[in-house]
Amino acid sequence: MSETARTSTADPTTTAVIAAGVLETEPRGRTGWTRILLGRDAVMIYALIAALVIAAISIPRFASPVTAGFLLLDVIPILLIAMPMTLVIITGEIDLSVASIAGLTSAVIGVLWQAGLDIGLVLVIGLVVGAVAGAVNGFLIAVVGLPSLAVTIGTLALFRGLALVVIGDNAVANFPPELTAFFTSKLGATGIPTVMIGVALVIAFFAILLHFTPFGRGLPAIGFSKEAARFVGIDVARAKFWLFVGTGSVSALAGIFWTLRYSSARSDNASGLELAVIAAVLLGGVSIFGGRGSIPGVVAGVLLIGVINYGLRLGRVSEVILIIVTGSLLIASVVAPSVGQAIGRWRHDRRVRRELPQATASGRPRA
Amino acid sequence: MTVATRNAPRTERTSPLSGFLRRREIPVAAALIVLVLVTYAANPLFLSQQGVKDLMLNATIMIILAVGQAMVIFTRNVDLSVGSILGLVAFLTGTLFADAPGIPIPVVFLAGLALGALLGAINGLLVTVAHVPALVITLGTLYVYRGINNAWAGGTQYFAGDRPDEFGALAVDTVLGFPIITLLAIAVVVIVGIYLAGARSGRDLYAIGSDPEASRVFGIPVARRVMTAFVVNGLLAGLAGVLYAARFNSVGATTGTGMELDVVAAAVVGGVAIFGGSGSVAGAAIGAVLLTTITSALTALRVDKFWQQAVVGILIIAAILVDRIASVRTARKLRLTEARDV
Amino acid sequence: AGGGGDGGGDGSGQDGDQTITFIPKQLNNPYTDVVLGGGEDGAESAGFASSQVVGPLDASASSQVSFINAETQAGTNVIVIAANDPDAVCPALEEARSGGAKIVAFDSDTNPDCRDVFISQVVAKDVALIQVELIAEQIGGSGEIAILSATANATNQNEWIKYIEEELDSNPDYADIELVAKVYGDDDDTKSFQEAQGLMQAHPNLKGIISPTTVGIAATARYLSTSEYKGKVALTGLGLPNEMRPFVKDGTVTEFALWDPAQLGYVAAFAGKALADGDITGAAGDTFEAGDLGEREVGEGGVVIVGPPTVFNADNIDEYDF
Amino acid sequence: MSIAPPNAPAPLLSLRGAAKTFGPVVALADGTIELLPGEIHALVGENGAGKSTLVKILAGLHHPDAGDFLVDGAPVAFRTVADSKAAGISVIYQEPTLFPDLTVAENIFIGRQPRGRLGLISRAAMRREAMALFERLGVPIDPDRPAEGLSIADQQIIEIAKAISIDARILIMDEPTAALSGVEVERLFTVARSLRDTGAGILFISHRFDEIFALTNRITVMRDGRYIGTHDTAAATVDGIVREMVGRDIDQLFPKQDATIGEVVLDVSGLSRRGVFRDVDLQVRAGEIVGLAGLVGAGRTEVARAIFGIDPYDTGSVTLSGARLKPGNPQAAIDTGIGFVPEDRRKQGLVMDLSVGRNLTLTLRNTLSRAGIIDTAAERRAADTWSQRLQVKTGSAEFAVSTLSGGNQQKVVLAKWLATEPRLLIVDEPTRGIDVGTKAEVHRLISDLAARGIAILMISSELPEVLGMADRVVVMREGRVTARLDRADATPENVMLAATAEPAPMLEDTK
Ligand SMILES: Nc1ncnc2c1ncn2[C@@H]1O[C@H](COP(=O)(O)OP(=O)(O)OP(=O)(O)O)[C@@H](O)[C@H]1O
Ligand SMILES: Nc1ncnc2c1ncn2[C@@H]1O[C@H](COP(=O)(O)OP(=O)(O)OP(=O)(O)O)[C@@H](O)[C@H]1O
Ligand SMILES: [Mg+2]
Ligand SMILES: [Mg+2]
Repeated sequence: MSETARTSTADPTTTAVIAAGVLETEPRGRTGWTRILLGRDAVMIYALIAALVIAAISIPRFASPVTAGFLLLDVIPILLIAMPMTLVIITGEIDLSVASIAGLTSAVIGVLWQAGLDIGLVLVIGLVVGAVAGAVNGFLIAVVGLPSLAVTIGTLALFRGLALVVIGDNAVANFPPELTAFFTSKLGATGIPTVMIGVALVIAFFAILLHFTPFGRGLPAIGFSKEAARFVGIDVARAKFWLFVGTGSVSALAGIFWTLRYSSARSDNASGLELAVIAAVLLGGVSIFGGRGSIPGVVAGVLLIGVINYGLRLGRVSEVILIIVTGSLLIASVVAPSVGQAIGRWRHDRRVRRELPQATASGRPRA
Repeated sequence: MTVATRNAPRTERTSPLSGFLRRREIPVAAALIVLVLVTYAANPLFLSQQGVKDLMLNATIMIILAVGQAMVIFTRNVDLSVGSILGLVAFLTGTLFADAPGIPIPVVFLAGLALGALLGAINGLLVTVAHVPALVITLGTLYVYRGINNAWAGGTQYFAGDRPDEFGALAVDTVLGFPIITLLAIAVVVIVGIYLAGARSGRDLYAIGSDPEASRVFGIPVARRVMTAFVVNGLLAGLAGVLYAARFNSVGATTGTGMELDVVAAAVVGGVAIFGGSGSVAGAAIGAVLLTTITSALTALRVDKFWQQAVVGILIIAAILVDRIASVRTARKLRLTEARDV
Repeated sequence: AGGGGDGGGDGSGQDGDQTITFIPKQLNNPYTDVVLGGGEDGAESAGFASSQVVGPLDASASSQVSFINAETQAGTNVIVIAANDPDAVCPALEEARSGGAKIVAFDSDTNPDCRDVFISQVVAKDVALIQVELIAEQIGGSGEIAILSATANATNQNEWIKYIEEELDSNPDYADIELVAKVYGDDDDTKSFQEAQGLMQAHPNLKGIISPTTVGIAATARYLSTSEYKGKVALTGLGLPNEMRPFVKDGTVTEFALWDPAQLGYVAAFAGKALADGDITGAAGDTFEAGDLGEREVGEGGVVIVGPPTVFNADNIDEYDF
Repeated sequence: MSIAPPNAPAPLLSLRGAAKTFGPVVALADGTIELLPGEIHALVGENGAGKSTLVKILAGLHHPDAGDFLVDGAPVAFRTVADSKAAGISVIYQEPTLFPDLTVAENIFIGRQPRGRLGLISRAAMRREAMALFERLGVPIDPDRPAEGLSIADQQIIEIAKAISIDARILIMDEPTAALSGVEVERLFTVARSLRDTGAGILFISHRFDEIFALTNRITVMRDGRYIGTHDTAAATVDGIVREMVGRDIDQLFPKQDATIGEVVLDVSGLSRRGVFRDVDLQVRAGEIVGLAGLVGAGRTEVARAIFGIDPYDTGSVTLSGARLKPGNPQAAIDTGIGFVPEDRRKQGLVMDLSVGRNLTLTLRNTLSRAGIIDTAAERRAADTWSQRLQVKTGSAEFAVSTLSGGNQQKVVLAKWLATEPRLLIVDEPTRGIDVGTKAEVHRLISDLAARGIAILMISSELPEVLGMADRVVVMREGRVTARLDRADATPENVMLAATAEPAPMLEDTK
């Protein structure tokens, strides 16, 4: 065979720099420990620690066990619901009805308790109500195939409406004092609420489920590509169904906590909590498009918001500032990485340009 | 080898009527008509002159917001900050009338539109320049704008009495039976509708929502179009804010709180696909009318007040279901009559 | 609940170093602002070292709790609160008390067990009666009426409504008046506006509306003034003069009532001071000096009454500015 | 120094020494190409050689890190795709980029829809023009249907219609024929030649040498991101080009090994799905490779999806080694020992945003766990083992699989199924868009598997591949099996006849 012509524009320097198809001087993708220490989750944890330190130094009385108690009691509902919500968002769905489910649960246990049922039975029925509500979402989303954002806007209204139907304009407050006292009790002198033990169990359950089980391995795959997930045998519909049952059940837990902590069962309990939960989850590094996210990051995100909230309140900074800070933090948490990426890209381009010979100085008018 | 194995394309066109019936707005519009008729049968006052006027007035602001929101959703984005934008603009309107007595009404409108567009542009910039998901950004600006509104307004509220009568009259006077602000909303639907269906840049919005990556590869100026959608949405939220001030009694720190999900619900009920690419502003507008009418209808039907919200929820879900059934039908038809052996 | 103790210890006791914090139902509400204005005045006159206003932006049941918690930890001596939910705030208030703080409820009471005194606008029954009286007069003593309230759970609203219903049932003067509906505008302008509309449609023979909430009465007035029902359907209730002025002038509303909200805050501050100084304990019969407003007495159940409601109409409305 | 023949007209486009890096990956080290008016220029190279990257630079989608780029002799630096379009460059990308919600006609004309009254888009004119284009390409596609649900072949045809509708002076086609059948390829070539004759320059990328030699005037070879050389097609040979592409002599292309055929592993009988396929009977034995041939759209993929449980079926049964398979349950199919390499690796074969490692172990997630908890160390080991065994070229197992070239992606798909040690492996178009070197490797792998006693069902639109690899060939047409041929009887003529016309009497039924 004949070669009509042959050119080689590659000069020796270029060849040297990019010998094995890989830039020698370029930092490789992070692996192993650096990946963990510099990852998104780690940054959230550093931010949390920084916020704690700053608050402890600048706000008198912040550094005390009392803070731990009040702060944790405040964030528990968000922390609880954020766990299954993380999994749901990782599969690319969303559940806006969580606060309404908590409200419905609260209403149901209020009415049943007033009707004279045994408190244990009442709480179990409350949980079942949450699970059933979640199953309704799950059925519509996973089985019928409706978009979750739309469905749960509907059930947000529906479940809150049902709460009103159940309890109307009444409020039930006379829960057993031992029980309500238990929900605000602390673990010895640590200031940590006793119920945190249960919450920690819930967190551990979802962390293991997401990060160390076959089921959890499938979730990011579903979030990135439902179709490809199906081709490796993941039952997408079933996984989603159970996740919504999960958010329903945990929302019911949050509803129970809410009712007993404030010893007040009302139809409007926990209203508006859905956006707070989602904000915390997104701040914790979960991608709203699905696929990416982790439980440690989300826990750090929830606590960060909690610390800032409580710190500012203790410092008597106005609520107005607080919501501006929360909003800005949320924006910053997603904008910062993309700014970081842009800087990285720019530095990479500059390095490459320095290393690769620019063939003609004049010939490349940048339009 | 020949193409003999393939049938010739079917020459008959799908009839205009069946094409019309397949449109996604139809089930919602039908639901709206049924709702109105049933309510009317039970309570003739529902369609009295005042009743009809009230229905239109109730829907007006939601229609304008839903049209803007639909534009953003077409591009596979969402704007949750509209309620906060509306609140800020409404308060601006109140402030202008209070602090600059005698200010011409058109100037107030322009100022409101400008502030709305500015706030929309901030959303758009963050979304397009920083390449971050709109849901997160606008959830953030929802809080920030609301915070600014609170900081600015404090406990101040402006009441109907602080505004010139001609301004309030916009929400009272009618032309051909239509309140003036409702006519404005209809004009918005028509103009935006024509733009989206008939202008190249309008069609681009659907393409972007349909497949953002492909749009980039194809050379559609994605950032510019998405930016446009956000700015227009902000502008319309601004318009809604000014009209809110004309129609309602007071504007203050909390005006427009909690509206965002209702607006998204209206668009979705009207057949706007939440993941972009399909739907129409007419559909979104009908969705808005349906949702605002449900509340009035239930009151007119004397449905127990505690049931009202639950019924609204059921209707939202029913609307999505109906829409879904319709689109599954079309999809099945497409599958059975595959493109090339139509 | 031992945690609150170490917070409260250092601030209390020394006179002249006392702090007071007001926690309204919701910030940035015009009515609340007037109340708080009076409160801050009162706090200064009563001799508090500093006074604060903290509170949620939304009036939900439990949102006040974390503010109470923060105040407990900050060692505030007197917490003045308008409860969004009488029971939800209780555990937190108990904790604050065990840390040494004195609790004054005002505007909307908490569960009596968890506060020291409650500063009430007026006698609840008086408020109810004056509204029935006004509406009966305006509709000529017979016909259908409706109530447009705030939220379905609001304590004070529900108490007034209860008295209104009792009075309509028991007083033969009102035998021809029929209460046909109770609706809730959730103290939201838009919602109240639409509820007002709905009332007209659902009850074509409606002659009058009572709206015992400032947001509700203003929204309803605005609706009536722009609709064909103006002048045909009577409206009364509790409203702010500044907000209602145009509707009184244009004839939509003839008369409505309210107490002076500033006095409420003012008295609450003095009650707090008296409690903190140990002058009173909140028991019935205790008396304290409330600055310019003179001596007040704690009544049954620890309730302090501020004063009678004022009736506003076209003749006197311009004399008030709140 | 010029690569153009003497007396040649001035080049339409010339790129020299272009480089492009993604992080540490050098996609292109020396991209060089020259396109003359009136020529069809082939660009060949192994998977990952940098062809698509070069195309994306020409299209203005990537900005080169270095190099000269001239259009009509003037230096240019495109910032966006719009710039390259304005310069008369039209590109068909390797992966179709259609908008599923828009109609076919709108997909073709998006951004430059014909306008009518008041400057508004005229749908009638748009439909007319689309019909005319399809007429020209000889394919009847309804211009009013949405692009959603179109087969890959139809999508590719719409891409082609889109590109030629622009009347571009420079047409770049990145593997346009990968999803097309013979008829459609022929049509495409006719159109390409007529464009060339009007003076346009066409850059054509393909892994199929028959097409390259039938269509092009010159061939440029790339390897490892570098320009190797340019040849006149008339003077070039397949062997010579291949040697330049891979830098070595390659093994036999269809290395069919003898295997002992054992028991029936897969037994499909009477499988039907309304409107898709009817009465499909199929058997695959241990160690046997059964080729499923037919034209694009014959329903082969549909049958495979039904067997694996992705799609439901109406009647019939699927049995694996005597055990009846639950319909519509892929996990059950995997558990009983079926592996499935789907035809669309980007959407079905891989989770593109997930790392190489996670993709590899996704099929193993159940087997790698003890008491419900995944053994992460074993997971990492499995990922390393299998990516090494199939020689997947990647910087790290933690990189997203989307950063790999097409061929390497396909290797990951194969690896993740081989890792499950299946009894039956269904491979759908296993070498679509894969270079010769990798192709031979894939073939060797498949052949190895059969030799180890695994039953293989291979769907392929490439006749030589089917004939070269299969022990038996089953031919489908319009959803029905029209012939079953033993290796000896499977001639190109017999297969094509069964695929396109009524079953001829001479075709014997081997069942
Ligand atoms: N966006 C990207 N990020 C990282 N690496 C990339 C990216 N795009 C391409 N590459 C790498 O660049 C190299 C060249 O890829 P390219 O797609 O150009 O190959 P190709 O010649 O078109 O191969 P094929 O024949 O398989 O399509 C590959 O090694 C690929 O992994
Ligand atoms: N995406 C799709 N949606 C709906 N129906 C489809 C789709 N793709 C194909 N079909 C239907 O299935 C039939 C078989 O098509 P398919 O492309 O699967 O055949 P194939 O023989 O596997 O061809 P290929 O070589 O493309 O894999 C088509 O005639 C069509 O009716
Ligand atoms: Mg390629
Ligand atoms: Mg196929």
